[in-house]
Amino acid sequence: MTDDCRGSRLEPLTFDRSRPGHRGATVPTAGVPAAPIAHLLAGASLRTRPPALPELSEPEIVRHYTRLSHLNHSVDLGMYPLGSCTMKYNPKINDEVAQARGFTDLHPYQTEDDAQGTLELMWELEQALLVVTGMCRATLQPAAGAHGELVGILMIRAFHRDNGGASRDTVIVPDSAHGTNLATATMAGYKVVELKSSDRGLIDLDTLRSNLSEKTAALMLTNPNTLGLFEEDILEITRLTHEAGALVYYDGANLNAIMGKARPGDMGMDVVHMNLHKTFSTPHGGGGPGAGPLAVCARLEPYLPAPLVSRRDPNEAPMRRADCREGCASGPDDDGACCPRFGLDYDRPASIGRVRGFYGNVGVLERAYAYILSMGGDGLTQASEDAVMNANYLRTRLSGTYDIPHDRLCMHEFVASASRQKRDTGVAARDVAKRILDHGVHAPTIYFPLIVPEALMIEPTETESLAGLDAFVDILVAIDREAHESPEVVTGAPHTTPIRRPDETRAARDPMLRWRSDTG
Amino acid sequence: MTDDCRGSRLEPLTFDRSRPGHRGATVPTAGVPAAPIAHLLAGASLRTRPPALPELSEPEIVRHYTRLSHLNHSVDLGMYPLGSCTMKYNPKINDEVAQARGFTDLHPYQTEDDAQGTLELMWELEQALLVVTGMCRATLQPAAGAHGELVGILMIRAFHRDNGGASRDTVIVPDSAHGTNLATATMAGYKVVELKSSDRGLIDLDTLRSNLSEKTAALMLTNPNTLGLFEEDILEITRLTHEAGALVYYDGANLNAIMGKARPGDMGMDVVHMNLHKTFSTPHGGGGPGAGPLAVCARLEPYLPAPLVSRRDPNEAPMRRADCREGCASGPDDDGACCPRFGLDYDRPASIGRVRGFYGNVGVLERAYAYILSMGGDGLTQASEDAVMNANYLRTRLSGTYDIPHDRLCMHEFVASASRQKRDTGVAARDVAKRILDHGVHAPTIYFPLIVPEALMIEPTETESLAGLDAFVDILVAIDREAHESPEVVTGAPHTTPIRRPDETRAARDPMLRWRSDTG
Amino acid sequence: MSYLVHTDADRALMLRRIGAASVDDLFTPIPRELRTTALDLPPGSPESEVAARVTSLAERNRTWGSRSFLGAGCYHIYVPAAVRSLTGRSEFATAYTPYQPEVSQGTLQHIFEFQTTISELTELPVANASMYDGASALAEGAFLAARHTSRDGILVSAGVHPEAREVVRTYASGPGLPVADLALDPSSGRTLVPDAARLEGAAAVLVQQPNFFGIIEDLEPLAEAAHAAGALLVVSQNLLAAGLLAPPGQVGADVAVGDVQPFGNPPNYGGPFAGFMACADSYVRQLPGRLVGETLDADGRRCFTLTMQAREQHIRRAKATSNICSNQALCALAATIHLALLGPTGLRELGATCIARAHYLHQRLTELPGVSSAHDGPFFNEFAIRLPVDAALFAESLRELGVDPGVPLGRFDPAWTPLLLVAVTEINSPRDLDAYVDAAADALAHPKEAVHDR
Amino acid sequence: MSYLVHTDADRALMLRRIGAASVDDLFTPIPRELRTTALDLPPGSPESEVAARVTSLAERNRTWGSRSFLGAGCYHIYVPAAVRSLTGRSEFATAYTPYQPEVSQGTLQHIFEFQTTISELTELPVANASMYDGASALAEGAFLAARHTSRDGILVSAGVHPEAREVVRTYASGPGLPVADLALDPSSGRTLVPDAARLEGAAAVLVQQPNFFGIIEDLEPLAEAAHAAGALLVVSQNLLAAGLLAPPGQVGADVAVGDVQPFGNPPNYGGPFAGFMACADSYVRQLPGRLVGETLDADGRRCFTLTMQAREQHIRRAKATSNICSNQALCALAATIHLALLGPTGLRELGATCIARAHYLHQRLTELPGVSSAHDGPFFNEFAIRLPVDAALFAESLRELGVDPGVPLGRFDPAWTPLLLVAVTEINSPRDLDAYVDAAADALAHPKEAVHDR
Ligand SMILES: Cc1ncc(COP(=O)(O)O)c(C=O)c1O
Ligand SMILES: Cc1ncc(COP(=O)(O)O)c(C=O)c1O
Repeated sequence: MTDDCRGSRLEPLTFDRSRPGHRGATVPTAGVPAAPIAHLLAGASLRTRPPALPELSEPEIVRHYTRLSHLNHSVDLGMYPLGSCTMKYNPKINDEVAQARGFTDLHPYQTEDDAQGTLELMWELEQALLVVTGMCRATLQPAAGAHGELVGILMIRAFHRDNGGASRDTVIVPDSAHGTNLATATMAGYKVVELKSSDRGLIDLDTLRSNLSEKTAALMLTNPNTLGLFEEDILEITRLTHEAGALVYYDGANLNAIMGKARPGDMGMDVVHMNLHKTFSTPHGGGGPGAGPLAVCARLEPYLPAPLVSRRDPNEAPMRRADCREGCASGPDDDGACCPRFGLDYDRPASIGRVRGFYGNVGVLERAYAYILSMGGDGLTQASEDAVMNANYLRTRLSGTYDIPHDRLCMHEFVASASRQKRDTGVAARDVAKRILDHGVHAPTIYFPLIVPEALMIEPTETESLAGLDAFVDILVAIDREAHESPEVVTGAPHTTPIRRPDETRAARDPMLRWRSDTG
Repeated sequence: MTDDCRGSRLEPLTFDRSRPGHRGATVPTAGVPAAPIAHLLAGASLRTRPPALPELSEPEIVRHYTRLSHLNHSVDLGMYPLGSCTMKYNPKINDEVAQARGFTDLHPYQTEDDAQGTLELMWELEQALLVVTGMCRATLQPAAGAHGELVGILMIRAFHRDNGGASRDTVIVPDSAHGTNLATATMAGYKVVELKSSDRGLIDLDTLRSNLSEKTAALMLTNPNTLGLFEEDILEITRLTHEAGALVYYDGANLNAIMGKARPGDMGMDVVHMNLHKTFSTPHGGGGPGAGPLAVCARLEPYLPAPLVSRRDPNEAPMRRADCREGCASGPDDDGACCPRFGLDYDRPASIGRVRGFYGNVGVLERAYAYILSMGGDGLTQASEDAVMNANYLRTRLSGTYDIPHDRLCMHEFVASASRQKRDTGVAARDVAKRILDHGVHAPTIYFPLIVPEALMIEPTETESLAGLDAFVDILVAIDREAHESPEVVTGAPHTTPIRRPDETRAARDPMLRWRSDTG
Repeated sequence: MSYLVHTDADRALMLRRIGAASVDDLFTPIPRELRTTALDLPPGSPESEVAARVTSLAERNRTWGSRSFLGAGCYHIYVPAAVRSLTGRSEFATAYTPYQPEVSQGTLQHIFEFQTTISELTELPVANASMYDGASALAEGAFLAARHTSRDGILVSAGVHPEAREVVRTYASGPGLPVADLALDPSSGRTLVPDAARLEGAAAVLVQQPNFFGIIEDLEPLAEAAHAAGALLVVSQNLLAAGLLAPPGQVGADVAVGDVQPFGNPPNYGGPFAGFMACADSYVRQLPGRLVGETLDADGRRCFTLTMQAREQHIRRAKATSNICSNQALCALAATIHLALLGPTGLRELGATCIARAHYLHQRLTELPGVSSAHDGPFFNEFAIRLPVDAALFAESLRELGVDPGVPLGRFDPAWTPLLLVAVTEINSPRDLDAYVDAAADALAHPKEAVHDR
Repeated sequence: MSYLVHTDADRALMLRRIGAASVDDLFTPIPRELRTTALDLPPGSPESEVAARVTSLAERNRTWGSRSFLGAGCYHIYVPAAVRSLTGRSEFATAYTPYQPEVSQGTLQHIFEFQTTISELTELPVANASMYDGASALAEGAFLAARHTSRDGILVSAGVHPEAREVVRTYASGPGLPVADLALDPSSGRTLVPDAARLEGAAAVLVQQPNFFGIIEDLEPLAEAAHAAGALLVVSQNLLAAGLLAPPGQVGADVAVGDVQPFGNPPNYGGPFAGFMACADSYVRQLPGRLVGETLDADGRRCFTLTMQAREQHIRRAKATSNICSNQALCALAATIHLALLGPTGLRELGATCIARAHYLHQRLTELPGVSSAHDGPFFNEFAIRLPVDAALFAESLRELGVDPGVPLGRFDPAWTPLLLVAVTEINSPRDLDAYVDAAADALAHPKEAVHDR
């Protein structure tokens, strides 16, 4: 019997299925008197060969992508404890309200009068993010976390240029840092120095001190760090860095741990990005779109990319609410008794300039805004509490079975290790991860952070129920047992997924990066 | 290795997962001064025990139903050649436009002025259905085909009552008829006589003649009939029936075969229902909602359930378009140059009365309307042509492998038989059906119509591509081969579906029709 | 025509394989004199134009949001987005009735959950997979009683929705079951308990809870009287009240029916919704419609399947308990999900908010000069007020002030012309209630002359 | 707070198992002086209130439907419902970057299809999985050229969208790449081919096709000049024209970038869309961002996986080709599906309708007194007209007449104050075009005084 749950679930490419002459959508004909195209385009080079787009009917296309969707794991199908990624539940109402015609049809070059609804939303979202981070002003332009990082580091560069620090050429990052931090620094023209973490998995003050110099432009860190540990010396870290004339960049990927509990602004951060697609529940879409708003302290505010969203009272005087440690503004004004008017402020002479077209991933901002309204201040605080509790619960329950290099109170995530399994049974972190997939649960992040061997970085998020957490523990315990009793089951995993392990070497050796008619 | 693609895909009931105190949606609090509930409900008996609804968070509920959805086959996942069910592609735009707030928020007791958009849509839909069927007037009330049947037969009863036929107590149906036809007749207080089909799978005129009498109230039939064969003597059939003083009811389940090709009105039908969830592409929803509009000839029009949707010119004179063999109205009027006004006409003294609350499954009507606009007259005609071509293509290609009792030109479907396989290999129609499921394709309708042993009733619909049809042929041919080479593979099928065959006997013997806490 | 999948080349190839010279050849079984060549309908349109046309019709409708106080069997209740998102999944929406259980566990299981939900809310042990709507379910309930008792008399309370009463009569006209009304107590608005003579030969007593006028019936004495006479009590239950009011099963009803509409299904000009039917164990074999049961598969896994099909038309044909085939599965799913999201606590809280707001509005309205309560029985979220003017005129005035104040009952019975039926739900905020009262005070101070529309 | 999943009882149990006395205990790693206890934000709201609030904001926006003629890098094109339905499937929407290919074939395969689609439309052999948007993709294209050529000069045509030019400058400010402009021929509106001196030391020449003013560039001479000087030609391509115009790869471009926006992604006030980048084979190792490749799984089945990750930040860290991590996968999927629905024929037809209507409108407008064409080069669906008045004033007048006539270019450069950039697509029906012309004639006959808004 050759039956196989997998094979029948796989799907050819649209290009494989394409058959000449078929089509999906129909398009209105011109309906106006017009010369032939060749005449209208006289003087332009024309395409000589039609593009080989798929030729398929709408029913076939719908079936194709519906079937493809069944090959994915997703938050809506099961737990997704991918460390550093905050795969929390993405509320359906957020997607729904973002589909309103008034949002989707709005063209970015319509007048500000036409766009008051969206501008108000963006302004309010900015305010809420400032409250959460304790910063002074924010740009909503960046499309993702790494994009925010680039903006932040470019602003730091501009700040140093204007403040006698043009010769500062180095950015310091802990060795536990996410790859984007280092890549960002390079992309912004900086050298990168990695700080070795302490035995406790934290920044070592002495190491930091010895690396800080008049060459240091910035320290980039995330807190809690990628081990899920809060940098307990954070105030000393930012003090030392500032003392050295450098600024501190806060990678807000882990903000989900501390909402209502602590504010990057209070820690002394100069620049903070947030990942709305993590902390603020917008769907990650299999790799975006996200949004990486960037909030800054007062002295960096002039450098923010233009335009910013501004609020004016009816007499057109600019107004602003802030909540920043430096008291950069007069504090909250009362809420719109007099019909405030929102606008785009382009008049920012020190701005580093824009980092994308238009104003940001507005559709993502809408979702995050709805999320904040739903949760409220209490809800966000509770979310962080539950996220931290869930991580500690898993850590506690797994600590007998897996090595946990820093087995003390963690924040929203923690890093376990499969080194014991590796040593005793040959089963590596990758194998554990693959075997988890067989249980309808996504794997943790593996082999990151780099400083933990055989790392399994686990972030359950607050939207995982106790029953879900217990089931996850059972899975991991069972895999450990399997590793000892029948390791080949684990090293051969996954067994029930649509495909088995792909041959990565083959993929990289002779890359096939697009369909070709002969490889169908 | 105990891995199993099935087990991990199954899902407990919400009730199994329920844990006290959990909840999904939150509800606004009253926000008005109010006495305690017990006081406000003084004099009413109160519930003594809270209902055991599931207690789960929104993320858990979303995950539950998303996972459940993965246990279903559907048109969007693969071919669904369920004979008599017309499982064609359900266009996405239809679902989308039906979600417009202007439709969904409209309360049925708002004024007609408020409801002009929906009323116009209903009126135009009725007109289009009259064009397709060649009838005179239609009600949109019935919620499904069988509901339409009941309305039609009750109208026939009312007609006979008013025309000296009160003693007519019998409805005649062919032995190939769908069960609803017989059940409807009984429900409407009639006796049922079944007509034996001819060797050619059609109504035999002599048999019909010998069954028609002064007791006959109606003949119910579908054309093409459930064998997918067009009743070639249809004009003689209706003539004879009318001659006997009886009326003819047309079950429009098979209308998908003949749009633009022939009209029930021209065949002499008195009453015709349509299944919008078949012919007009509205999603069947796993068992509804459908819509079963019922169209009638002029002499039955007075009996239609009230209210009907009416169109008035601006001076409030009723207007109507019709296109009926009896010339019951003055023909098409020009299209709304003068802002017609649409209303609900309750003033129908001979009406049999309403058969449901409000006016119909309006959300379904909206989708069917959008479909008709998309397809247009040409498109609907082409749909029938392609449906008939697809069925004949499959019939031709399968006829070497399976018995096809009436192997001549069929309409939109045909009935094959597994009797040869049954006889030679022990593999029955049910086994073939189950084995088809292993290939990601739904089974045909089986063991219906009753007059074909081991029936496999196959309706590909027009939205199945040539590649899909060829794949289906390959599957059926392969199953025949398996039946001969390794019949246990077929009789043991399905092998790759979420569950294997359920124990129906056990289900019926001691029915468990709801969750109980002890059976979790 | 973007849903057609063949090219002309495909068609030519297929015809060749079929052995037909042309498409027309395929239609030769249709007698020549019947054959038509085209449909007198406009040509097809690109999707963008269809979307524009249908959307413009939707926009031609006027809706009132939280300023609508219309109910009368169809309520504005906020439906969570998760309901739309999940019921919109094509695996649910584009499946047929679950005839092949191996590839239909999604549908079968959610129907089983629906049956359980309805069973819990009615407190009756068995519920079916859904009916067309509440009104037709009531008629089917009467038929069930007639079959079970082998009697034919149907007594319908005047507190049952007038449209449902009409549907019962229409259905009854087939087999010729005599239908008679049971009067209401004019002051309380509750159904008067019929005496034994009235009940003689009755198969069923049909009542609605809360009744059409919003009044909470006292079901126990009705159940006792019906049972004493050998009749069944069939209750049409508004599920919105199910978290707080005694369920039919708790007070002696034999059958409960109703419409799930308040849950998961927006008004949509009256449909699609889903009817339900639940009953005591002894009537199971008489239930119309589909039933899903739990069983085990060949490997011993729990699973679900259509069961007891010997009641149904496709097996029993002329002897089926009903002709119903397709029901309203997707609407039932919407209700199941909405009720699961609410859970027992949410359902109770929703009821509590509706009650408190309704009573607040009732109090404020009946304080206005000339306005009185139509009945003094207890009510839930809906009540009738008696106005000093034609209620339709009053409504017209309030609509000009931005409030759609309720259903003028004169549309059902001329005797009810001064009555307005007002429904309040959680979507009507306290601000909306106050706006209503203000507008009403204004309108009563400046009465109108003529009705423009019903 | 309906997205929180624990009861207080759960929390108590979990804390007990953790060994913590209270939730506060869990936060002891945070220095006491940093600890806050609450957020100064309003309390949470039930979903119904959130929906009402956000929807009211959407309704506060004004949109123009088919009477909008705004383009300038963001186009109103009808997106078929199937695109929304399919991209809305939670398996796509709620998945992360496909790090585990065994449970991510859905995402991996649609990215592979996207890469193929972009490769076909650009006629370059390799395309990546998407970039943030067209403007940042252009900047990344410049960086790629700088890395490949080990040079630093970036020449940007003045025909590139002003915002994209600004983004290139912002990005270039980090590594300090010098950026200079290439002028346009004032009459044709095409980029003047730079001479060898100008090109000396240049890593890249950046142009846009059709350019910001809608003019179709002549790319071949630019490619030749760039190549002769050892620079790469990076073309920012509007895919709307891709069915008809010579693709970058056909005319010598080394890198093509752009934004998929016209396909699958409505304007949405400027995002989210998706940038794309395609290049000739020789630059693959320099490509930023994710790449999906085809391979076989352990059982020999064709499958897809992220590949060539040694270019990326998570492997190469400080030495990566870019810092990009999350891109715009779901927006890219929307484009892939929309383009699959159109197919080559639909894409061509869409372009043809856009061209014909744009040229019709151009003709009619430039016949009006005082209105002239800003350039005489060939254009596709977008063109700039020179008005006898401030274009912003003109737009203001037309808006009062129900037409949003285009983007007044003074917002980008005071020198462009009389210019209006007009985009025409298939959503602007012939009736809309005529309405525009009528309104324009009217407005020009009665000019306005002051600008109210930019
Ligand atoms: C710690 C950290 N920093 C930065 C990023 C980059 O964020 P994005 O993918 O939104 O660019 C991530 C994402 O995984 C992260 O985990
Ligand atoms: C021939 C025929 N008649 C009637 C019906 C009943 O239609 P419905 O399920 O809409 O009530 C069907 C449905 O399968 C059918 O095939």
